[in-house]
Amino acid sequence: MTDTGYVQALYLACGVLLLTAVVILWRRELAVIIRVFALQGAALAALAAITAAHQGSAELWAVAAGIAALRAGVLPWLLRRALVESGQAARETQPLVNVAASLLAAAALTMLAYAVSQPLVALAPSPATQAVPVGVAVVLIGLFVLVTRRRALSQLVGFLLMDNGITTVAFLTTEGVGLIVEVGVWLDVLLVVLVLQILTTRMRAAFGGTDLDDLRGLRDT
Amino acid sequence: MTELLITAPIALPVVAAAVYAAVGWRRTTAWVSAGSAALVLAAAITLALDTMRGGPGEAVGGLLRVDALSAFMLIVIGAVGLLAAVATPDYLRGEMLTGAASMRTATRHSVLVQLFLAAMALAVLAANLGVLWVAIEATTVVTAFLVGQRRTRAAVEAAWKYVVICSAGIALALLGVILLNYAAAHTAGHPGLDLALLALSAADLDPDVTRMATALLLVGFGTKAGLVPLHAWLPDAHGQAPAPVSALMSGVLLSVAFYAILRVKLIADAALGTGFARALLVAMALASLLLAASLLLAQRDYKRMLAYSSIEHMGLVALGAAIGSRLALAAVLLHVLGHGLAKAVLFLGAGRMLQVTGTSSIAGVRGLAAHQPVLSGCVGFGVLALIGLPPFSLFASELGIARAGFASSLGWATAAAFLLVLIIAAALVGHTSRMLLGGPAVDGPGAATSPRPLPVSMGAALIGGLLGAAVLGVTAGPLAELLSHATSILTGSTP
Amino acid sequence: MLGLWRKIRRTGRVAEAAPPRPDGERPEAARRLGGSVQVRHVDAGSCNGCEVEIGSAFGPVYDAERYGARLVASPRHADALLVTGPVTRNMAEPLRRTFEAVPQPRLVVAVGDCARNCGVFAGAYGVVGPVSEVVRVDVEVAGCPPRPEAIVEALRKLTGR
Amino acid sequence: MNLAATGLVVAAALGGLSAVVALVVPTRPRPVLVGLGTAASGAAAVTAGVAATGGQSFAVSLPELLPLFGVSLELDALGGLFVAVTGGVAVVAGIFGMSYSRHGIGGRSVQSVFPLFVVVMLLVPVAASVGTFLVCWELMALTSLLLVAAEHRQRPEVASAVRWYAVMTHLGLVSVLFGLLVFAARAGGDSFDALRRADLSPGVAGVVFVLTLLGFASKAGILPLHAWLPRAHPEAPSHVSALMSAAMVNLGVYGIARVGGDLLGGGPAWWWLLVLGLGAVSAVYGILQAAMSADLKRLLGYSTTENMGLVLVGLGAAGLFASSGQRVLAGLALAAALLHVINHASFKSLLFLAAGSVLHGTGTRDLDALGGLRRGMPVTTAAFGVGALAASALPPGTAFVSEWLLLQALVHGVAVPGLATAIVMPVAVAVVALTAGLAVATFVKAFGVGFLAKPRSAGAQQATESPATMLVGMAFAGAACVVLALEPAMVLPALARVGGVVFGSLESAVGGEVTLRLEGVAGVLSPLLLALALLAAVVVTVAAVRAPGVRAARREARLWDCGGGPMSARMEYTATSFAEPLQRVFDDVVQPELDVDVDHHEESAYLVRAVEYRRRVADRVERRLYEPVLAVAWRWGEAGRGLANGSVHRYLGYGFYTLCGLLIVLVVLR
Amino acid sequence: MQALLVVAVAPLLVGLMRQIRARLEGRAGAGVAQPWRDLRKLLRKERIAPRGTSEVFRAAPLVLVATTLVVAVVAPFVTTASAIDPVADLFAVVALLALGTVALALAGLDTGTAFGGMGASREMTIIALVEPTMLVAIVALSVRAGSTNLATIVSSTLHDPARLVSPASLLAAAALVVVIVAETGRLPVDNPSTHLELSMVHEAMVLEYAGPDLALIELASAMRLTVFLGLLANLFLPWGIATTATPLALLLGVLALLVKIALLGAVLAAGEVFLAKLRLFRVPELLAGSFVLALLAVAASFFLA
Repeated sequence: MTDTGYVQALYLACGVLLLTAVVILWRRELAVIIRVFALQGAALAALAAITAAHQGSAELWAVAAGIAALRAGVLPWLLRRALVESGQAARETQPLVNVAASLLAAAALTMLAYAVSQPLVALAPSPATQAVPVGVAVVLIGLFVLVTRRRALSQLVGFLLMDNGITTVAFLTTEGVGLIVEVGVWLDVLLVVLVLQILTTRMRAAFGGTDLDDLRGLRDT
Repeated sequence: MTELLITAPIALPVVAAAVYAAVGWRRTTAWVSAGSAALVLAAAITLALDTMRGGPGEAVGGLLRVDALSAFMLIVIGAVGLLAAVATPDYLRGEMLTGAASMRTATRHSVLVQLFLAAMALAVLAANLGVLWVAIEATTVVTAFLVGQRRTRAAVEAAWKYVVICSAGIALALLGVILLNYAAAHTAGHPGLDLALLALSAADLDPDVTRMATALLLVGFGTKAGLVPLHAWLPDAHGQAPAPVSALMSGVLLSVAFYAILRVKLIADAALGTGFARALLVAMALASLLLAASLLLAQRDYKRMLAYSSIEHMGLVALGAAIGSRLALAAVLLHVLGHGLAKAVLFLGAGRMLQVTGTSSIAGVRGLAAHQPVLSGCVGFGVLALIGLPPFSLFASELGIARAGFASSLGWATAAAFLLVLIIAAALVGHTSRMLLGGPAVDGPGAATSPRPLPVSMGAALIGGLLGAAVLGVTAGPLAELLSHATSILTGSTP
Repeated sequence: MLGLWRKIRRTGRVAEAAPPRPDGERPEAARRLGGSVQVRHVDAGSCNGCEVEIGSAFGPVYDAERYGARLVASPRHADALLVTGPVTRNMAEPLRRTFEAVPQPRLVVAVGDCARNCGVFAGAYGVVGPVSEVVRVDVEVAGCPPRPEAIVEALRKLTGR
Repeated sequence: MNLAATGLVVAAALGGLSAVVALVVPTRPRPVLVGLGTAASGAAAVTAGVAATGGQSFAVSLPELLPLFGVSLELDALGGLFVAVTGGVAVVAGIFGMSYSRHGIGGRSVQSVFPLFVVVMLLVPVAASVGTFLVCWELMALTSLLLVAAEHRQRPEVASAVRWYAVMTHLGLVSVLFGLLVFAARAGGDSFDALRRADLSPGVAGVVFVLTLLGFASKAGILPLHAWLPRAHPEAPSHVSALMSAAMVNLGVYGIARVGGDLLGGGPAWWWLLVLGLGAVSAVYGILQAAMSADLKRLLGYSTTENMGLVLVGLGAAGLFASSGQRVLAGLALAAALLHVINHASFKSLLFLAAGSVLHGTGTRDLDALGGLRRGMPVTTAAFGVGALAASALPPGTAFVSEWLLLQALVHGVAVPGLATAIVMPVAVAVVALTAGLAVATFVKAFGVGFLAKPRSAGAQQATESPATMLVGMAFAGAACVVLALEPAMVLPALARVGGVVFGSLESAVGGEVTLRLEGVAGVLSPLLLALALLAAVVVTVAAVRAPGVRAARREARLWDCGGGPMSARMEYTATSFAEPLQRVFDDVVQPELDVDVDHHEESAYLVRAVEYRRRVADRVERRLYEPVLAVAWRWGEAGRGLANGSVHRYLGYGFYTLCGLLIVLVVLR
Repeated sequence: MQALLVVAVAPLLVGLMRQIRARLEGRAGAGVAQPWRDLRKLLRKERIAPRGTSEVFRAAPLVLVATTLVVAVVAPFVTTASAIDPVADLFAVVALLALGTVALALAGLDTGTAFGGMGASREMTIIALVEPTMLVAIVALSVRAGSTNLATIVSSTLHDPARLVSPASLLAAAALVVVIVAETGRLPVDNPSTHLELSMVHEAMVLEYAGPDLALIELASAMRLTVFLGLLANLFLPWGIATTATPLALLLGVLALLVKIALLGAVLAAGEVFLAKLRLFRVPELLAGSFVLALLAVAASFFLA
C-alpha cells in the first residue's frame, strides 16, 4: 500500500468513525442506531486492517480480525437480540437534550477533542496521530450519549461508542497495547455488554420497560 | 516457590469458585470460601515476609509482580475477605430463612465472590498497568450480579447504575492507560505499561500527554474508588448488595482501585512533579468529603449512610495521597486496612440489622441495643471506630494524615477536610445513636420481631474485625516494617 | 423630704401624757414578762370596730408602745393574744391553734364586749361563744367598741409600766 | 523506679486488671471487685501524683505503641497535681460505685469501662508527645461517652446527651488537634520537648493557643462550648458524674496550662485576657443557670462550669501577671487557680455522690419533688450539707480559701500598672463576687429545698439511707473537703512547684503552716483559726443560753399555719419558686420562657377553671448559638439530598461535566 | 472584751433607733432599754420545736450569733490590735456575716412553710446581689491600703486622713451604706416592723422562732447592725480608735466608738422616717446602683491615685 493510499484510507476510516458517532446521536430508531454502530465497528476494523497493512504485522491483522468479529459482528448481534426481545418501543424516547442541541454539543465536543489532542499530535507527528482527535471525539460523544439517552439500549451503545473511540486512539497512537491486555480489554467489554444485556432483561421483568427514568427508586431526596 | 506463592492468591479463589460451581453451596462447602480467604491471607503474609527479606518477586513471565505495597494490599484483601467469608454462611442462611435467597443463589453468590477475590488479587499483583485495568474492570463484571442478587427492582436498578457508571468511568481510565502507553512508547526505555519500568523512566515521559493521561486515570480509577465525580454508583450498589459483598466492596474494592491511583501517582509525580496529581487529588478529596457530609447530614437509610461514609474515607485517603509525605502515605495504607476492617464489620452488622428488623431505614430502627446487645455493641463500636476514635487504628491513621497535612503546604485543605470529617462524625453519631440507644421499643417495627440471637460465626467475624482494628490501633507490630517498606515504594526512596 | 421634715418640726410630740399606772390585779404570768409584752392580734369574728380602736391605741396619740407593748406578726413571737369579736365557728379552731402556738408564759386579752360575752351577736347561729369558752382569758376589756384608753390600760396591766 | 513511677504503673495495672476482672467475673461480685480495683488504682495514682509534685519525675517512651507515632510519657509536677486529683476522685467514686452500680449498670461493659476511664484520665497529664496526648485525650472521651450512655435504656434523655457529648467532644478534639498539629509541624517534632524548644512566630503561636484553648475550654465546660456538660453530667451514673465533673473537666485546665504556659512559654497579654474573659463569663453564666435549675444534677453540672470559670479567671490572671513580669502575683493567682481545682474536685465529687445517693434513695433528682430527706437519709444530708457549704465559698468551707486567694491576687493586681489590669481586675473581682453570691443562693436552694423541709413526693417520703459503701465513699470525700478547708497550707508547697512548671521560676507565693501568709504582698488568713473561733463562739453562745433562768426543755408544736391548715407539701416553696426572684432580676440574661394557660369556664371569661403555669429556663447561649447552627446543618442536609436524586443521567453527568471541565482546564493551562 | 461591748451595746442601739423614730413620728417611745427587756423576757420563755423541723432549725440562731460574735471579736472597733489577726480579713468578715444569713435562710426553708421559703428566697436574692457590691467596695478600700486586712486598712487611713475625702473613698462609703442597709434588713429594702407576711424578707424566715431562740436572733440582728455601723465608722472615720493597748487609749476608743455608732444609728433611724419600703423587685435597681458606685470607686482609686 502506498503512503498516500494509506493516509487516505486511514482518514476515510476515521471520517466514517466520526460520522457514525454523529449519526448515532442524530437518529432515534434503535434499530438504525445498532446498524450504524455495526458500521462503525467495521470502520474500526478497517482502521486496524489499514494499520496492519501499513505495518505488515501479522499480529495486527489478527487484531483487526478480532475487532471485526467483535465490534461489527458479536456486539451488534447482541444488541439486536436485546432489541428484538424487548419487542416494543424501538425508538429512543425524547432524549434529555434534544437532537439539535445534541448535534451542536457533538460539534463542541469535537472541537474540544481537537484542542485537547494537540499535545498528542505534537509528541509524534504522523498521519496516524493526526487522526487521534477523532478517537477522542468519539469517546466524548459516547459519554454524551450515556448522559443524555433514556433507553437502556442506547446507553449501552453510548458505552460501546466510548470503547470504540478508545480503541481508535489506541490504534492511531501505538498500534495496540500488547496482546494480553488487548484481549483482556475485549473480554471485559464483551462481559460488560452481556451483563448489561441480562440486566436489561431483568429490568424489563421488574419495571416493565427499559426507560431509565424509571430507575429512580434509589435516591436520597 | 515464590512463583507459586504469587499466583496462589489468584489461583486459590478460582479453585474455590470451581469447587462451588461443581458441587454447589451446601453445608459441607459452606466453609470453603472462608478457607480460601484464610489461605489468601496466609499467602499474603508469607509474601510480605518474603518481600521484606528479598525484595520484589515476579511470576508468569513478569505479568505478576509482588512488592511490599502489593503484599500489604493482599493482606487487606485477605483479612477483609476472611471476615466476610466467615460471616457469609450465617448471612446466607438468614437470607434463605426470609426467602430472599435459594441454594442456587447461594451457589452463584459463592462462585462470584471467589472470582471477585481473585480479580482483586490480580489487580494488586499485576505488574502491568493494562492488566491492572483489566482486573479492576473484571471486578465490575463479577460483582454486577452480586449487587443484583436479590432481583428486586431496587437491586436491578442498583446493578444497572453500578455497571454503567463504573464502566463509563473505567473506560476513561483505559483511555488514560492508552495515552500513557503512547507516551511511554516515545521514551528511550520503551517501558510499555510495566509499572516498575514506567516509574523508572517516568522522567522521560512527555509531560503534556502524561498530564492528560494522569487526569483520565485519576478520574477513571477514582470512579471505582468512590471518589467524586463518578461516585454515585456507590451508595446504591453498597446499599443493595448482600452484606458480605458490601463489606468486600466497601472494605477492599475501593482500596484496590485506590491502589491503582497510588501507582499512577507515583509515575505522574516522577514525570510531572508532585503538583499536578496533588491538585487533582486534593480537589477530588475535598469534593468527596463535602459530598459525603452533605448527604450524611439528613441520611435516612443506614446502609447508604455507611456507603457515604466510605466515600468520606476514600476522600481522606485521597487527601493523604495528595500530601504525599512518608508519614501521610504510611497513614494512608494503615487507613486503608483499618477502614477495611471497620467497614466490613459495619456492613456485616448492617446486614444482620436488616435481617432482624426488616428495614434499612434509620427511623425504622429504635432501641436496638435493648434486644440485640451484641450486634448493637459491634455496630456502635464500629461507628466509633469509623469516626476515628482510639483505640481503633483509624485514629492513628487520621492523626497521621492530619499531622502530615499540617506539616505540608496543604494545611488549609487539611483543616477543611477535618472540619468536614467532624460534621460527618456528628451525623454518624446522631443517626447511630438514634438507632441503638433508648429503651426497648413498645411498639413499632423493632418490637414486632422476636429477639434472634446473633449467630456465633457472624459474631466472631464482627468482634474479630473490631479487635483487629483495635489491636492495629494500639500497635502495628510487624506490620510497621511492611508499612515502612510500602511507603518507601510510594515515595520512591529506600526504607 | 424637706416638707416632711418641716411637718415633723411643726407637729412636735402628739403623744398624750401618760396617765397614772393602772392598779388592780395583774395576772401572775404577766409578772414574769418583765415589762415587755409582744402582742398578736386575733380577729375571731369581729365587726372591725375593735380593730380600729386597737389601731388608735398603738397610734401616736395613745402610743401603747411606750409601755413596752408591741404588735408582732407571729404568735411564736407573742406573749399575749389580743382577741376581738365573738368566736365564730370558723375561727374557733384557729384561735385555739394560735393560742397553742404561743410559748409559755402566755396571756389572752379579750377586747370588746363581743369577745367577753358575744355582745349583740349572742345566740347567733354562726357563733360558738365568747373567747373564754375557747381559750383561757386573763384580762378583759369592756366596751363596744372599747375606748383606746381602756385597751392601753389593759396592756399596761400586762407590761406593768 | 521511684515512687512516682511505681505508683503510676501500679495504678495503670490495677485499672487494667479491674477492667479484665469485670469481663470475667459473674454479676454479683463484679461491682465490688471493680470498685475496689478502681479505688486502689486511684490510691496508687494519688501516691504517684503526690510524689511527682514533691519533685520526683518519671519518663518512659514506648515507640511500639500507637502506629506511626509511638507513645511517650512523662510525669512532672504539673501532671502530678492532676494525677493526684484524678486519683483522689477515683478513690471515692470507686468505693461509692461498689453498691451504686448494682442497679442497672452492673453490666460487663459499663463495669469494665469504668476503671479504664480512670486510667486514661491518669494518662492524659502524663502524656509527653502530641500523639500520646491526643490518643489519651480521645480515649478519655470515648470511655466517658460509653459511661454516659450506660443508662440509656432507663431514660430517653440519655441518648440525646450522648449525641451532644459525642459531637461536642469531637469538636473540641478537632480544635485541639489542629492547634497541636500546627504547633508540631512548626516545631518539627512531636514530643513536648521539641515543642518547648520551638520558636514560633507570634501569629502562629496565637493561632495554636486559641485553637487549643477552644478545645480545652470545651472540655472544661467553658462558654460557649459548654452545652454538652449540663446534659452529659446529669445523665451519667452519679459516680461517673463525679469523675467527669471533678476530674475530667480539670484536664481542660491542665491542657491550657500545659500548652499556653509550659509549651508555648507564656505569651502575650491578650491570650490570658481571653482566658480570663472566658472564665469570667462562664463563671457568671454557669452559676446563673445553676441558680435557675431545678434538676439537682444539672445544677451541679452548671456549677462545674462556674467553678471552672473561676479557675480560668485565676489562670488568666496568672498569665496576665506573668506576661507583665509580676512573678509574685502570677504565682499567687496560679496557686489560687490550682487550689480551686483541688477544692472543686473534693466538693464536687462529694456533691455528685450525694446526689447519686439521693437518686438511689428516691428515684428522682428533681428538686421540686424532693425535700425532707434529712430524716430518711441523714448521712447523705450531712454530706450534701458539707459539700454545699464548701461550694458556696463561705467559711469554713474549701472554696472560700481558694476564692480568697483569687480575690487577693485580683485585688493586688489592680495596683499593677497598665490600663488592661486597671479595667480588668475590678471587673474580675466583681465577677468573682457575683458568682460567690449567686453560688450561696444556689446551694442554699439545693440543700434547703432538696433536703430540708417536707417531702414533696412519695419518692422523697419513702427515702431510705444508702448502703454503707456509698456512705463511706461520701465520707472520704467529705473528709477531704474538711481537711482542705481547715489546712490548705498543706498543699501549697506542691502548688508552688507546679507553678514553676507552668510559668517558669515563680517565687513561692503563699507560705505559712496554719496561717496562710502571702509572700510579697500583704494578706493573711487562717482558715483553721477562723473555724476554731467560730466553734468557740458557738460554745460561748450555747453556754450563755443554757444559763440559769432559761428553760431547757422544748415543747413540740405544730407549725404556724396561720391557724388554718393543715399545711401540705404543695404549699412549700419549691426550687423553682425559690429561684423566681433571681430569675426576675436576671430576666434579660436568662430569658426564661413563660407559658401561662388560663382555662375558662364556658359561661364567662371571668370564671377561671384552671391556670397552668410553666416556666423553662433554656440555655440562652444554646438558643442563640447552637440552634442556628443546627438549623443550618439541617437545611444543608436537606439541600444536599438533591445531589443524589436517583437519575443515572445526572450521575453520569457529574462525570461528563467534570471531564469536560478538566479537559478545558488542561487546554487552557497548557 | 470588744465582743462583750458589742453585745451590750447592740440592743441599746436598736432601742435608740426606735426611740428616735418614735420621736420623729410624734410618739413617746418605749425607751432605749426596751430591746434589752424584750431579750430578757424572751430568754425566760418557753422553747418550741415546731413539728418537722431539724437540727438546722435549732442550730441556725447559734450560728448566726456565733458568726457575728467572731466578727465582733476580730474587727477593729476599739483598737487596731486585733485578737486573732489572721481572721480579721475584710473578705473573711463579709463571708462570716453571709454565713449567718445562710444559716437563717436554711432555717426558714427547714420549717417547710410557705413564709419560711419565701423569706429565704428573697434573702438569698438580696445577698447574691449584695455580695459583689460589698466585695468591690472592699477592693476600693484595700487598694489604698494594699491589704484587705481590716486593721491595716484602718491604720493606713489613720496615717493618711486626706484620702478620706478622695472620690474613691466617698463613692465606696456611699456604696457600703446601701449595702449595709440591705444586709441588716432596714428600710427601704426591708421593713423590720412589718406585720404583713407578704412584704417580709427577714421576718418571714424567723416566724417560727420563739423564746430563747428568738432572743438569739434578735440579739444577732442587733449585733449585726452594730458591727456594720462600727465597721463603717472605723473604715471611714477611724479617729479615736486605740492604736496602743494602754487603758486610757482603750477607754477613749470605746467612747469614740459609742459616739460614732450612736451618731450613725441616729442618722439611719432619721433617714428611715423619710423612706417607704421599696417593692422587692425594685431592690435590685438600688443594689445595682450601689454596685456601680463601688466599681466607680475602684476605678477612681486607680485613675485619681
